[in-house]
Amino acid sequence: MSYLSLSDNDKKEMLARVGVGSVDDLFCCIPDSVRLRRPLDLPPALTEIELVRTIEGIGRKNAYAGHLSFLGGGAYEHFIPAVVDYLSSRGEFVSPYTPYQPEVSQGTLQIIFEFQTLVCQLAGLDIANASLYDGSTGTAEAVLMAQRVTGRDKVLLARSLHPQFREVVRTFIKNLGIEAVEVGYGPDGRIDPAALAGLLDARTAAVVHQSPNFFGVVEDVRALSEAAHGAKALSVAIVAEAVSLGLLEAPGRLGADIVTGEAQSLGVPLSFGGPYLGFLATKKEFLRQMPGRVAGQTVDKEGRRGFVLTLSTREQHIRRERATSNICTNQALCALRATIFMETLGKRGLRELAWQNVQKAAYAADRLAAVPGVKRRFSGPVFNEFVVELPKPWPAVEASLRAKGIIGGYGLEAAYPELKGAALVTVTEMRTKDQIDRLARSLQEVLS
Amino acid sequence: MSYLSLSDNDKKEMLARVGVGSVDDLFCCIPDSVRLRRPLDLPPALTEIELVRTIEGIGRKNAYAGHLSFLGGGAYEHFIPAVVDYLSSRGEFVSPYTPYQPEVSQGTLQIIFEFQTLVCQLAGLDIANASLYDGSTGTAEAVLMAQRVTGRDKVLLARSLHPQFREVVRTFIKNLGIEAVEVGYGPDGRIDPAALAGLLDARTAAVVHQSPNFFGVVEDVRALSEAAHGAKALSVAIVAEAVSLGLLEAPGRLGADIVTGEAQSLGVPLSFGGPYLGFLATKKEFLRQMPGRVAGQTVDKEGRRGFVLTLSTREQHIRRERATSNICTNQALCALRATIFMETLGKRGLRELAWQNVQKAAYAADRLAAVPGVKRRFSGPVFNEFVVELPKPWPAVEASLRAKGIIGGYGLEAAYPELKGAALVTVTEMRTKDQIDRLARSLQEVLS
Amino acid sequence: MIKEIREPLIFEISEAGKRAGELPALDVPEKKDALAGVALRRELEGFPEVSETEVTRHFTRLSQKNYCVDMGIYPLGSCTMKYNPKINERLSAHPAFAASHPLASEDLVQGNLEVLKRLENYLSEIAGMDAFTLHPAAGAHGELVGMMLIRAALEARGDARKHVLIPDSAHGTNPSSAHICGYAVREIKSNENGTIDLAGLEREMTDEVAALMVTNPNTLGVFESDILRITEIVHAKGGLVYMDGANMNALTGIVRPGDMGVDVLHINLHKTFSTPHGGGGPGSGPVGVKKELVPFLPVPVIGERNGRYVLELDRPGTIGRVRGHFGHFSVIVRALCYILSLGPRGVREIAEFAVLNANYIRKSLEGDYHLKYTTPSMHECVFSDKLQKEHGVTNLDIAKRLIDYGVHPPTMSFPLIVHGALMIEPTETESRRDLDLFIDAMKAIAREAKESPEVLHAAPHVTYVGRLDEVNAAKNPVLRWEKKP
Amino acid sequence: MIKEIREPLIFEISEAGKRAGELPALDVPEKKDALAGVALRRELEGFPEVSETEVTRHFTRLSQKNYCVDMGIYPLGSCTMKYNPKINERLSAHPAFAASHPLASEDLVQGNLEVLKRLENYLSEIAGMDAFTLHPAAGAHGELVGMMLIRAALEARGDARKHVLIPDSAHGTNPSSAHICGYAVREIKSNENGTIDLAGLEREMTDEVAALMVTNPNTLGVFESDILRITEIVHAKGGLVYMDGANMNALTGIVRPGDMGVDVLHINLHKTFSTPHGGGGPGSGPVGVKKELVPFLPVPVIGERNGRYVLELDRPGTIGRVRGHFGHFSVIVRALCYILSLGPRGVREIAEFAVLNANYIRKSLEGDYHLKYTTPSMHECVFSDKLQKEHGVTNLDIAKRLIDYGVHPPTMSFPLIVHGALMIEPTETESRRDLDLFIDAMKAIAREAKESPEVLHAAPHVTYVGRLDEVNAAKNPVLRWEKKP
Ligand SMILES: Cc1ncc(COP(=O)(O)O)c(C=O)c1O
Ligand SMILES: Cc1ncc(COP(=O)(O)O)c(C=O)c1O
Repeated sequence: MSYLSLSDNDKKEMLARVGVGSVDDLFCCIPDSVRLRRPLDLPPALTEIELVRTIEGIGRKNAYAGHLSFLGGGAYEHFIPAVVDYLSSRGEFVSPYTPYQPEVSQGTLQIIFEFQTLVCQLAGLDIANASLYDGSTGTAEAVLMAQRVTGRDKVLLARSLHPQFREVVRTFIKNLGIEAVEVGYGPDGRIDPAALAGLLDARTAAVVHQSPNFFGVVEDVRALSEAAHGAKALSVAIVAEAVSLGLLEAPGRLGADIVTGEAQSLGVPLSFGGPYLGFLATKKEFLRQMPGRVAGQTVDKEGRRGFVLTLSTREQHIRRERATSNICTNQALCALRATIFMETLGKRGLRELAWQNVQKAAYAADRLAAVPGVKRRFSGPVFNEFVVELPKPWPAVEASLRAKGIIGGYGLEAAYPELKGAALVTVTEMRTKDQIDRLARSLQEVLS
Repeated sequence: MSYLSLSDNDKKEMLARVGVGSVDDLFCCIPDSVRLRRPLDLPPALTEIELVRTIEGIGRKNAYAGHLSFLGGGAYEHFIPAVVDYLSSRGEFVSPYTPYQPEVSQGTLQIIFEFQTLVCQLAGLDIANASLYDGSTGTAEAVLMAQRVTGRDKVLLARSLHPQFREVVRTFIKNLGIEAVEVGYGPDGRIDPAALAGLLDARTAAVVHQSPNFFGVVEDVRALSEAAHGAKALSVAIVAEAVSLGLLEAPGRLGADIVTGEAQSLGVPLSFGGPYLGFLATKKEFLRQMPGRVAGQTVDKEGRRGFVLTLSTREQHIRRERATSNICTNQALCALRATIFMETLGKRGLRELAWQNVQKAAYAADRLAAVPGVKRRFSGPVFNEFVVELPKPWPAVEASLRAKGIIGGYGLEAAYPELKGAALVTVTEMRTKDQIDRLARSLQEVLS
Repeated sequence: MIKEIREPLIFEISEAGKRAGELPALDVPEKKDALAGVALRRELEGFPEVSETEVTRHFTRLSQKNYCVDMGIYPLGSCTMKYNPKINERLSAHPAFAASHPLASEDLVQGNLEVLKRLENYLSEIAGMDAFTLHPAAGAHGELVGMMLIRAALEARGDARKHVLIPDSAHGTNPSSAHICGYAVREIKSNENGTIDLAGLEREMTDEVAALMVTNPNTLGVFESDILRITEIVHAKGGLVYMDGANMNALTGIVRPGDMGVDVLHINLHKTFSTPHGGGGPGSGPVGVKKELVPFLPVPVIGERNGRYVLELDRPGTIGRVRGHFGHFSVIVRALCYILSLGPRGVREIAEFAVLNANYIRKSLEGDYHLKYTTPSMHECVFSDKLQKEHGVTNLDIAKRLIDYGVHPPTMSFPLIVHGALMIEPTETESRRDLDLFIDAMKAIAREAKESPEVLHAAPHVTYVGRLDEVNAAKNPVLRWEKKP
Repeated sequence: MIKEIREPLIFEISEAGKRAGELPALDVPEKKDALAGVALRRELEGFPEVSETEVTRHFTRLSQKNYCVDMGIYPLGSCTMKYNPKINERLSAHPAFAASHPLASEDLVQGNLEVLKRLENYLSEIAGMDAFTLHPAAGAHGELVGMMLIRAALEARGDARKHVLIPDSAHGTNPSSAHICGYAVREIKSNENGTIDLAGLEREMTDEVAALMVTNPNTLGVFESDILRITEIVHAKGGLVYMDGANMNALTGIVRPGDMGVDVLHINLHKTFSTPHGGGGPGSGPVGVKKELVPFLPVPVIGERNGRYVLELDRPGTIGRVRGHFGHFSVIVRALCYILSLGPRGVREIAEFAVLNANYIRKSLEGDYHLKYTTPSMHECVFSDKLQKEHGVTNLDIAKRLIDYGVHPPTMSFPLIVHGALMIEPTETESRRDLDLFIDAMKAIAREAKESPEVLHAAPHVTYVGRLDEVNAAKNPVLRWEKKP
């Protein structure tokens, strides 16, 4: 299948105008010694009919589809209204570039402006950017930002922070002389306040905490922020399940200086982990240190309101190595999906969505805890996921559940050796009571 | 799920402006005795999540999906490029009304104009309308048109014409004093010329023939048209498989006065029989007698080219009972799909598509004829379907094939008692050699 | 986005050798002589040759030259241009339905048959009829089928009859459909309320008359308050009552035609039940009947036999087949989705707020535009250009000027009993803001009509093309592109 | 469609009590105290309340305020705005992929892993590298990951080094990425051909220098003909060569960076491999490496063990995780579809016709616009506004005026070595007609610059808004809507 739009005649006439005899002559400036003189070793071209057969064939190799899944841990199966898919698939949104020419990009620009507003409202902070790659890189950007703001070179990472987020932070700071120290959790699954107090010092740039944390437990963001501020460090609140912000108090209102994380939950498909949607909000005073693009409101000569990308002096195409971040292309189309999603559910819808997640998880937690041998690992309040401890090793339990067509949860041992035999069970609004009961029944069968 | 856009406050203020106390007061003019004073007996409202579960649940009750199908007979499984689905699903095409306001409907109008042009090119005639409901009603409209043109009251219908088309014609003419007489077919599956000659007379308004006919056999349209013209009757050519026009000579070039039929093949999904796409083309001289809407080219005051619905004096909203047809809403969106489809495949693509259908069917015919006990019923040349005769009753054979996951064809006995044990087997470009071989193998197993 | 951009015809950008939509290489041995002796064409003369890029741009740009419901209020009277829910588009295109073949045997398509049966049942409940057929492809087709049913019923009584009565306010398809059913049409005049004149009806309603075709609410948006008396008169003379249900949007859940003495009616799924108009179809015009007419329904009829759905073809009384297969199935799926989404209360709210919105507009514009009939309005109201005519401004000028204000014009072509009609139907899905947008535009235009009529004559000013020469289009019809010689 | 229509912010049309996207009633017993003691918000202050009709109209109208590839030529230099095939959109959204969870165990997602592995292999063949990682989320992320790999490799040699050399023509992300990787950036000047000055390079290339970041073809669209000598110089001093592959569209199937001595490079799937830009992402910036750097690749690495795909996490040398999960999977599916569709010949034709189209434009405009560097162009050409400046017309004026002609402006923000740059990249999917449309517009503007410069200063004239006050936007930033007090 070819996507060229030139006829043979076009090619002939164009070569003539360019003044070369053949297409090959156009590449004269490439040293002959390295020219590739053989066809690339790729499969033969496919027509659309064949491509569909091939790709759908590969898709059928994903056994996942057939299963009832209780996976979460930073990627959530939530309801996506049909309007989100329809509107976000319009060519006018899919096929333009970054809106560098505002007069022909007002659609994209206004949407970014609405997205920034919605993120500020969720975060309870003054300003937000147009998006970052995802929650993990967003966390890393927040750490670098905290260093720029405070001039300090040590960050405290909650051990209850998403393991992948912690790994990515370490990868980013490795070459920058920033030290990362982990803060443990207590029996309630929350950050251990004593441990935190012990680690905070004059070198600490930020306390990085996540709520709901990786165990699904809601942290006491106010207390954590106060502790951080007590040491003149920033309180960096990570949100890996953005739906929770429909119900939980805005972290900014609880003292967080930077709120960043993953907004996949807001209308972005699971899609095996990407593309997702990083976001970052902070206080006005940190504007010049904020990474990533922002859209701002302005007017044209006739005073008509319009929107533009602004404050680009923070960015690499002007600041080059002194930019606040190297990010250029971000997640515009995912931010569009989230904007449509949030505006569709709206004020009451998003709150109700969050509440239903809490309720389904609470019901599931009670049902599972009632299964002989199953224990809740942590006592803290949870949003839409919780950790269970099992009498048998998780891999065995997981396999037996799988045999019943159920993916029961995510084993924690790999990321938390100290949590051997524990698993994270996630229950969103998409799981029905029947499905939850089926999980409980199956687990009971598996364990007895 | 509600699609209203009024807030409670809106409703209050609007009622106040209207000057009524309650919504109920708006219906004062309805006799109280007949007002419905109970809720309608309908299932409780579903949210989008529930609706998806319900409808997909109903969909799963269609066992059809799992099968390898060789069905055709006027409805064909053809390749539909993704551009057709994407472009035809744009709200600007899906959600407007008939283009009665040309200045804000140039998109739809230009597309109708392009569609009319493409239909004329396929049919080999001067003019075409914007569409009719489907092939069956199109055939009926052609019969009524032939009566208006010739002032005669008898039509000859080929027995090889789609049985449903024949039935619909009879339903339409029943009350109009038009007589329909059937013309039989010969051993080659084509209209029997002698029989035709015998039935043609001064009362005959039209000879209605289909090519490829319901047996998949290509008729000799030139001979049929000459015969019709010999009796000053019109030659009405029906096309139930529009893809065939990519290869077969245009009926208009072979003498047909009216070419009408079903264009589902051109980018319209099978969708259990509808909506499909009727089309009708004819000669300039019959313009005033042509049923259905037409778009025409004109200019605005600045001389800019534009398109409008025209010649509406033929239509009911002006002519009322003397209109050439009562059709108002037609198949605009299906015509759009067909237009995108034809322009995507283009000159060479549509011809190649037709040729591949011929080849796959030819291969299948040979493979099946090689199965012991299986005979080709007709000797005439076929396009993409053919009739086989089996040693066992079709229902039994069909059932056994079904058990192997194959829908082997369409039994003809119901429509053609004289073709007991015969079935119509359709093979489009979507069937691979492997699938055809599988059919042959399975049939052999079933019959041995 | 850019007014100046003009989009050529695809034929004008075609270039030999370009293509999209390629096919796989033939995987069976090629039989060159497969069609020996058959007349083949040398080539598809005039067919375009373009790339997929060009196809996508062509239709994307063309789409941007349309106004549509997805852009704003579309108060086209009698057309019920309500919002078309996106989820219904997705579900109707689900492969389980979209890929299923109409000739597949019953047991392979039980889901499809359930869809049909469910909608038949729900429509029967909503319209108060005993049965429905979903075969008709659109409203006009429904009218024709309905009249065929009436004729069949009367013939069965041995009393075919010759005439059909139709009010002068009726839509053009009514007389046309009656005519194609072999009936002679007698028009009955409306009274000063715009409704059927009872005296006139009694006079006209002879035993030669097969049926009355009534639209209720009628095309003025006025409910025929005498409907019970009307149906009584017709029945007394042995006639049957056909109701054009195009305006059902005013009645859902409030009153049922079947309870008013209607014997046969059609409903437009593409109006009342939110299936998209698609720029002129496909629609769907299901027909509902009372018991007496059930035997005559078109085949196939969906039956139920011990828990499974079956296709009944052998029905002696049937008028026969009226269209291939089972009607506009994917449209039917959408309508089913809509009813299931709304539920009993939601279906009632259709009528409640369609009528509230229409009356809100009527009340807001009363001072500014002339209202020939002051009878209460249901789901639409019909103003005229009488006041503006004094300044030489016609309903056409008003309509075209509305385009400049970014809203779609009302219906002008009928009802014929109102000269210079402006027939306004907002539907229930409009927001207050969109209603006010329209109202403010109409008020502004009323002012402009007095102060600067020339602006109106020259309207629209903001579109890709100005007013087009329709007279010339009809006088010298150019109905297709042709290669310049 | 209508220039005048202005679209409010969603917050400005919100009305208490409206809603769309309703949820099913809770089907589990409600536990009111489930979050007892947790700080909850009273309400989502400021969040909008609108109906689905309003959402659909809001975004439909907003979409119509964008220009896009689906509308016409988009010759934005360095961005490779080619056509995005529709089938790839559909297949990447297929539930088998779109609904699969990233934490599902390997055996449940073998199809997904095959997608990743296949693309890694195909990219390795196309770029001539030994391995690829698909983790990077975009080009800049790829640069960072690439530099991390280089640093890790050098540290493993026990020789971390301090500096990175970057030509002055490079894209801003290059120095920024090197900086975030902990390197000090040294800029090297371009010579009169716009390419790397060998003498300068030899001088700068000390054993303190970790790497050279070269873009080839560079941002002038000029191929670094000395590339073999360049990589030799860097290698001789123990440094590594990083190539910014943003301009790979000029090379596919013609020459492979790996064969030119490049050690590490990134490719933009959202440029060379036709995945849509989405108004600014998501993109994907896979990184290719030579054997020496394979041990350091980010985890997880997709391995193959007896016929099945596995995730390798335990790799001692790895730089670690650079992003959650497996990169931008749905973007990766699209790129795979594209390569499978094109095949060996098609992939080569990308470069062939991207370069032909660019040279066609260059040749056509040479007389009209100034070309600072006359070195042969590959896939793009960079003119400047030098000739127009004489009439007081800048590249900004030219860009804005192009909008009036219905085409998208070229890139102006870089390369910084050309003042008033007009960086034009048509890509291979453009038709002759679209190329000529752009060329004719540029020529017309060159004339206007002489005859009526004021028209250019005031451009654009056809858009919803005119030139916007960017200075004020930055001086008094308004970055969010706020309720009027
Ligand atoms: C009152 C009335 N009756 C009948 C019809 C015809 O319906 P359709 O266009 O679906 O054939 C219409 C269409 O506008 C109408 O308004
Ligand atoms: C030459 C060059 N390098 C790097 C980049 C950055 O790529 P991305 O925007 O995907 O991060 C760009 C983007 O335009 C570019 O043109």
